[in-house]
Amino acid sequence: MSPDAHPPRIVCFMCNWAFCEEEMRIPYNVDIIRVMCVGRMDPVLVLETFINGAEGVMLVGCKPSDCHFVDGNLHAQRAVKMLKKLLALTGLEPERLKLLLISPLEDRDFSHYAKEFTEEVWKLGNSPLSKEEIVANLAAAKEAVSAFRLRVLLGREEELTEFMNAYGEKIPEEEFEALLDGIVKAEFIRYKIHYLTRVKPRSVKELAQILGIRPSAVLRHITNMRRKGMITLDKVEGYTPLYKALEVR
Amino acid sequence: MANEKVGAVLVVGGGVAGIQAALDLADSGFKVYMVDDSPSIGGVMAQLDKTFPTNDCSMCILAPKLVAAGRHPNISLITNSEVLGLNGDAGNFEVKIRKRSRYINEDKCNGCGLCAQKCPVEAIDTYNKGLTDRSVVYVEFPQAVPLRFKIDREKCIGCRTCQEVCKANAVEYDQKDSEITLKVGAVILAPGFEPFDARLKSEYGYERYANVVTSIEFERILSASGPYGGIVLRPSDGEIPRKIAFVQCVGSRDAQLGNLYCSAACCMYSIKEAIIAKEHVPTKLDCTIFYMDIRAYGKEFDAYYKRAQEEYGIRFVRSRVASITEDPATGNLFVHYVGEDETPRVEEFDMVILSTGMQPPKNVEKLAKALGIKLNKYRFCETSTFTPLETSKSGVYVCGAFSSPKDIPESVAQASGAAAKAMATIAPERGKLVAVKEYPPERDVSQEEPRIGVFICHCGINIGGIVRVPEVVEYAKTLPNVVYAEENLYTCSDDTQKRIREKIKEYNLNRVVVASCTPRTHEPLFRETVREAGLNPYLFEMANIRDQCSWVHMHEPDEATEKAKDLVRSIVAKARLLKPLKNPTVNVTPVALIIGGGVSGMTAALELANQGFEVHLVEREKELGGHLRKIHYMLEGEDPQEHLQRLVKAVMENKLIHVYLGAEVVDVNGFVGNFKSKIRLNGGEEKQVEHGVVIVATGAVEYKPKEYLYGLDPRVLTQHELEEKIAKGEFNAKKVVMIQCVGARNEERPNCARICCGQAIKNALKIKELNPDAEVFVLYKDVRSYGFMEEYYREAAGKGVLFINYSDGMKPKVSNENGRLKVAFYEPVLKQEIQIEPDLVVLSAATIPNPDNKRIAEMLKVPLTKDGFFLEAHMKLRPVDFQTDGVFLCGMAHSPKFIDESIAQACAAAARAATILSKKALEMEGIVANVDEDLCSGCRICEFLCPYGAIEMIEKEGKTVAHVIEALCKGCGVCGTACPTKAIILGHFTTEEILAQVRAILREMEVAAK
Amino acid sequence: MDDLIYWVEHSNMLLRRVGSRLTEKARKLPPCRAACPAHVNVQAYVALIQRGMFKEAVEVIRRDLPFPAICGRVCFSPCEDACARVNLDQAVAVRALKRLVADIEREQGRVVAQPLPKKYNEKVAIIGAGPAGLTAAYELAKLGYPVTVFERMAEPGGMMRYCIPDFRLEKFVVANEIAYIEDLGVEIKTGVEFGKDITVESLRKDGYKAIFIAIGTQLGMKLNVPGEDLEGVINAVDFLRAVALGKKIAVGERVAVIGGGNTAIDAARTAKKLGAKEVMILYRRSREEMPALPHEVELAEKDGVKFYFLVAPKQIIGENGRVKAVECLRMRLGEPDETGRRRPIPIAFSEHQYEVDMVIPALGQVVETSVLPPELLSKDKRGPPLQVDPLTLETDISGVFAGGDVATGPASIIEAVGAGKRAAVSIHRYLRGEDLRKDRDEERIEETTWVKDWRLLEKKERRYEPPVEKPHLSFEEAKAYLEKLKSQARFEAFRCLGCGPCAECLAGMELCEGDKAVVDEGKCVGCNVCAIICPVGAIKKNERGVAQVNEELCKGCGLCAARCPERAISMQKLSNEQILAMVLTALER
Amino acid sequence: MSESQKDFEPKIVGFLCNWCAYAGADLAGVSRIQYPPNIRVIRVMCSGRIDPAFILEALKNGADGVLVAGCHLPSDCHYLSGNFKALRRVMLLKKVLKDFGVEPERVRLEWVSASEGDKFAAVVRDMVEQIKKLGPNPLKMEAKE
Repeated sequence: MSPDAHPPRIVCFMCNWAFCEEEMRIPYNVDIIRVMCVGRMDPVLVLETFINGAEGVMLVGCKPSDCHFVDGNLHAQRAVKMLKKLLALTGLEPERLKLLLISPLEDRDFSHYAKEFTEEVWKLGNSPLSKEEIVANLAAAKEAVSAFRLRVLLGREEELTEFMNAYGEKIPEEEFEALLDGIVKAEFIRYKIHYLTRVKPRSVKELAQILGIRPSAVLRHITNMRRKGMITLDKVEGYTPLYKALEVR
Repeated sequence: MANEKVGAVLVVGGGVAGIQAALDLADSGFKVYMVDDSPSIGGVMAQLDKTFPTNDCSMCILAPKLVAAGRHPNISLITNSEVLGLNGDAGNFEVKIRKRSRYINEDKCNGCGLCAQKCPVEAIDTYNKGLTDRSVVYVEFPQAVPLRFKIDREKCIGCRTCQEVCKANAVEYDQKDSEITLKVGAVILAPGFEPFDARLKSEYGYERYANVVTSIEFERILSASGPYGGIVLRPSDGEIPRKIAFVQCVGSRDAQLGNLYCSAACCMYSIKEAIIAKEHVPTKLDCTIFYMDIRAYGKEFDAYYKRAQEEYGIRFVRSRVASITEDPATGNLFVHYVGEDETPRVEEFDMVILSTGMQPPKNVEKLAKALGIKLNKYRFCETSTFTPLETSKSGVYVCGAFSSPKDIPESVAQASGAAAKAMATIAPERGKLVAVKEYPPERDVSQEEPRIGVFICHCGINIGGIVRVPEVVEYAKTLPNVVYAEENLYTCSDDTQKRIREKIKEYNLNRVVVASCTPRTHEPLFRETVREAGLNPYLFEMANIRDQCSWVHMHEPDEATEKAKDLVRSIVAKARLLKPLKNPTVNVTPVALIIGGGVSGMTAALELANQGFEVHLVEREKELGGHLRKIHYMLEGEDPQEHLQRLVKAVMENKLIHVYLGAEVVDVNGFVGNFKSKIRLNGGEEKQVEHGVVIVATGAVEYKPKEYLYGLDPRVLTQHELEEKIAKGEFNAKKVVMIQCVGARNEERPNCARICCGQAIKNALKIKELNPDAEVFVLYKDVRSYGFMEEYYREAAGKGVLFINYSDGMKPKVSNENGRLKVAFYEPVLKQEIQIEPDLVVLSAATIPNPDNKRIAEMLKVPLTKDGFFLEAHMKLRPVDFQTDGVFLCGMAHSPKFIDESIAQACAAAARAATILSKKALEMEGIVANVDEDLCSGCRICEFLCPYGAIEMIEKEGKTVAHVIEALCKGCGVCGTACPTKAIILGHFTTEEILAQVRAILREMEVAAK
Repeated sequence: MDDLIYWVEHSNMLLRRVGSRLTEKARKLPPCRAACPAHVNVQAYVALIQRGMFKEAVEVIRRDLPFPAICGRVCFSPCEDACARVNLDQAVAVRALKRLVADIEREQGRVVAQPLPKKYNEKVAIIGAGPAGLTAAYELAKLGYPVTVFERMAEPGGMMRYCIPDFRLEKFVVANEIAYIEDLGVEIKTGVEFGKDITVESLRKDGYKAIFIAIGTQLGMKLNVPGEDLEGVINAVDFLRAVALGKKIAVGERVAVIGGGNTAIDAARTAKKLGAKEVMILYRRSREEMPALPHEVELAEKDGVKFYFLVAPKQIIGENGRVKAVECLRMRLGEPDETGRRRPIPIAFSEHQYEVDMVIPALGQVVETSVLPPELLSKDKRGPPLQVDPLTLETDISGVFAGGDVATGPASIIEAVGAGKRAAVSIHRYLRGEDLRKDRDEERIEETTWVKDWRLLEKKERRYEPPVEKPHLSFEEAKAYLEKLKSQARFEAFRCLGCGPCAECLAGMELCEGDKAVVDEGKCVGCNVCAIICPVGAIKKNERGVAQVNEELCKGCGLCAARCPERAISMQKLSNEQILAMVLTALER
Repeated sequence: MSESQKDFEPKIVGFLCNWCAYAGADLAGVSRIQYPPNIRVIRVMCSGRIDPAFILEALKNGADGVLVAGCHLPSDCHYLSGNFKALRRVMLLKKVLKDFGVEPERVRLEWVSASEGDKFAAVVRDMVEQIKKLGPNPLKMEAKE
């Protein structure tokens, strides 16, 4: 980082109960948006924030057991976990997202954390957000977390891993994690394909090249996307079928 | 008590065979329990794209059968279940069945599918053979019967999403497996087969190479509803292949694997897949089939094979593929094989399809143990030539691929045959366990103004989530003659049926309209409901605002709502004009006429007589037995003549069977249930008989060769003649040449005569048995020893019988050079012509249609194939029916076949006939054509057009007018549309009704547009 | 199946469901607010304290109560008794927090309020400048009425001023808070005696359209034992008032205070502070039955006050006209009486004496009935002397209302405040010609808390105990000390469970108050994720299987909106779109 | 294209045979394949039942297009050969349509099997596009004038 470079633009979503504005010293590269609870942060909004140019997003909530809404902070934790998985897939460093759960009466001032995070993000180097690809990836990730599948799992995670599923069993955290990894990846790829084929019809091979995965995997995703009404065959060029996205609800 | 028979049958397996058996039994007055391992019925056929040799869409022809089985009042589907044990004896069994939990309450689930749509977890889609995924709560395919979802417990994470979204509260996570015990009189086994596990042929690289797929996977690839949408794609990269290969006999005819049998259907399905692939690919596609023998032995199969070669340019290479390797860079495959010139070759393909053979289903040993039946060494069900439908346990019958690998029509024929066997076992109990429903007397609404009630379904949120249902209800109330309209969460639910009946009473409704899903599945339910409320069932109509509205316009709630209104308006317009229709009934004479006294005719006669029906059996010859009389020994070792004697004795002694020898049927009149026929007896006098059905069992004859010096040289014989000779002990030749396909597979008769290869192998083995040193040459085009016969082919080859292939271009030449019989033929391995001097030349002469067929066909108004065999109603699913109701066929009249196949078909014809004979009166479909005789000009256009011969011309008051034989009319409406004077009215789809619909559907649209 | 239902229920809600006893019509308040006679929005100001918004907290208190500093010191805090937290550990230290915020506000000098504009012309007269009267005046002034308060004494404040000793409630605190009321435009006329200088008729003549009598209870109750007239016997009220007025009182060496209420404690402590060598409190029941606040009792003990329980004076023995001793009987406790406390029963022949030179009876006060218009007096001598409607505080004379101690008998400040508020509402309605009874909230208040399973919550002990006396510190030290107090207070505030339907933080109205989850029924598929996410059990599926938000319970946290898999839930105020708009604005900067 | 034609939403009447085309349309629904809501379906048992008079009536009443769909040739017809009859009738009708001043492209005959939900949706999509290009039914315009 060059000393004259601008510090990264950071948006901080802050729980209504953490830090008091009057007491906070806020670095100028950080913007604070108050929400009722850090659990209020719809993952979609976090991705939107990145899409719109934020180079770092910080979520600030109360430390466990201090949450005003019992476990809104823990819900946020789960969402951040999923978001980090998605960010890793998009090519944007997951470190650009940070969840800070603090005691509402931290001795340290907010500016301390803000600076710390600013530096962390700064170290990551120039924002890759200028790259078209990352933006496309973020858009795909956003659609993935807008859709039912990931959201319902996110909403049910606590119940399944900490209490009991419908059969009275508790799903081990690692098992659920592995399942979630697979689903997050699949959803991301599908929405990426959706995004890519919205622009213009594309072939399996082309998609595989862009996505950096095997064409057979792409084809399988396409079969699943057909089942869900996300994609359709547009035309055949030579021996190559081209697919185009269908509008999804 | 133990001897009391039970009028119910257990059918194990819900594939096409099981369904056919169940329908035949249920239609003839028996209660049927159908147990299937899968969550829905349909078996393998439900996975197929098209069927050979007609290229019919498999699902299109199967789905109506699925629905019929699902809705039949006498059939109980017990899916997702297995048989645990069987106690008791024929006529009175007790079966124990385990119903595995599906975690969905079948009574509550209405198949709306919201659960699957919302399920967040995916599992491998086994129905699509792993080519894609499905949700964890699923139905196998959209047309599944019963349309009840199931949770894949293995993969389910128990997230409760399905339970929460299910508006019918059908999800029960705590559902347990349950055991039920049923009393049945007979059992039919139709568990089908499963494809060979191609991984075991590791040299073909299945699962290692993405572009190596099995044939059943390829069926799914070809299917329009499959994962690739019906376009052939390479799984590795989604490209359309340019060059594909089919490798035959994967898992069949394979000594290494111990699967010595031939799977019988693979050659044909590969040809079909190749043809369909070419049709489904928009680009040029080269198809190559690597085969050992093309076994296109069935009816019209060779013609199909020929079309594949000539019309579609499919390349056939006779070679067993040694191995397949992959180019990892392109995913292309190298097929290593030895060419016909014995040189090793490698050829590159984009995709390879392994034609996997059939093997018995996985759990078959368990099933056999539970039922106490024997399996053969390949774990197929053990049967014998003369009792092809019977297992080792009395009262337990078998059909379909479980007894030996076979294709669909044979499975279906066997299924009906097994049904006949079961019927005979419990014939006295017919009708005792089936429910007869009582309806209130029908209200006369002819003098009433239409009073329409409209019921609009939310279908949970399937409709209501998009279409604003309350708005549509309000709109419906404004339509003329609508006196009542309401919305329902599920109009199909039981409580809504009750509501509809109440509202009919309360508002004195005389027409009912339901706007919900598709009439194809739900119309019968609602018709039943209005009937229960005293209305004629045809006073009901349905608007489809789900499948064709809310589900396909999910992003346009406004437009979808408007469309729903239009559809309701249109259906209401039609409903105003609806008229009650009567289902016509015809009385049935419970007597059968069987033409032909061969093994088929006799078997059919006995089967019917065993069920208590009177039979007239007419044989042209002076003796019963037909073709069987000429058969003296069998491949499998049984004594055919002994069986013949037994059969003849049984027939002659049966009091219900009237045998007419040296007689001929000369005239047949009437229609199903009411035929009047004339039999010209031996003495020349004519006898008239009344009967309800006709079974054609006229058999076939042996071709008298004109080629190969037959008839010119006494040393040239046919196989039958050879057999005769051997039987008489007159055989002493040392060197025998057999020439296959004489009079078959040529220009004149393009089709295979099916049985000659078996005959040749049988006789060759017999020769070797008599004289192991005798030399036998078999000159063949393809050795078509399908099924378990393959073993005998191997045996013969092992014993030194030389099988030498010849092609059409290089037919063997038989000459008599100065009294020396010479046979010259091209030896493909040595690549030279060879001449030998045999003692005998035996011609495998084709089996050709009975020359009498033409006369009989005209008499019965049934069609013949180009070859001159009788043409059944549907090549695939109605192998023993004619399109004309009440007329059936079996045996070689249908096409050449072996004795066991003829017996199975004969039983099948008997079962099909019993579905009619068992009824006092037949109730026909109410939607039939009617002739306004005042308007009819007698032009006969309708008579000419009717595909069912349901229109006849009658004289009425000095005028020739058309008359509809209601019993034959199927209600297609072709006649009415063509009638120049519009004298023919098709019930329920009258011109007025349709025009009213057209006007109503457009009128308001216009208003909306302004 | 039953098992399954259990699990579904169990895990669905993680046992966070709200009791179903809530009725539809009731106004649901957190227990603290419901318990407070003035219905001060405790949850709100505690929430503001959490965020360090102390000034705003005082503002919130003032919405319902003009005496934050006073009540912060001397309120008997029914809110704390009601606090849901007692189920877990201890109540939130509400009173102490209130005191702190009020003190912090004062730290920068007295807050001067702006006079409120008069909206109405009808003059209102209030008789008695005690907590009830002042509150009524405050409320009416806020409504826009010209109000005059008539006070007999030289200074307003009533019992707050004259009956509570300075060490508990500093005079300047009372003065400040009354001054605040005056700032709003309330006129206080002191030295005007009701029944003498003014009467109902005279006020009417002077144009007062409504009168609120809140004269309180001025007369100390008599012991009714021989020797009460002896020198050295002085009623606690008189004693405290005299001290408050700065009169020189000769305190004896040994003082006996008779009674167990707060006044008794105050008198005893005052006597001690004035130099009495020994102060004893004689109480006829046991410690448990004492109406005085335990906290106060403890302080008294710390001051050296002795307690004698189960003793009741039989006579006061004098010598030379002066008190020499008090003779008592021992008591035992019998069956509970109508107040719920066990009735003391004298033990015969248990007479014994305490040598004292001063006796302060502190048995409670009674209304000085002589000043009241006779027609208002109750016929029933045993009940309260003044008959008023308990809800509307109407008397038999139209336009004349009465409330506070005068109507209920001696009670607490906060109860008097409640009465004052009620009177204000009634007077307003009376003057506006409205139905006095219709939809009075007081009738329909129900407590509510979302907490169902206490086991799920973490214990947190009280963090904040205010100092008994303000320590003497240097300026720097004082500043640091205040910061420490503030921080402790915030920790303490965080112990609040936020029982009420809304988070009630009132911070930035558009962000918080009234934000509610709204379900788009068309989109909802009934997956129930919202219900399991909702921390307060405000969402349930209705009979159509669609999520329904119980607005009474929804706190507007938005967790459901953040999780709804169909994105069918949005927040009325802080919607996703709005957050996004904020993001965009921020990033445009 | 004129301004009004840009917003022109054609009205299409579809006559579908019960066994193949209607089933195909149902499958499109079950598979949630989206297509434009311009089509209104009338069910008949067989495409052979479809009288040219129905098609003319639809055009006369303002339909901008008529879709006739039945089972694939040659042998998918549930009634053996009704599809051939439909083929002949529609061909003939198309010939005479010109004389009425109606573009023959407004009437379309398609074979859709029970497993071709995709195809049905594609046909509708394509037809809507095509008829949008053709503009409103001229018969309707006449009627208005």
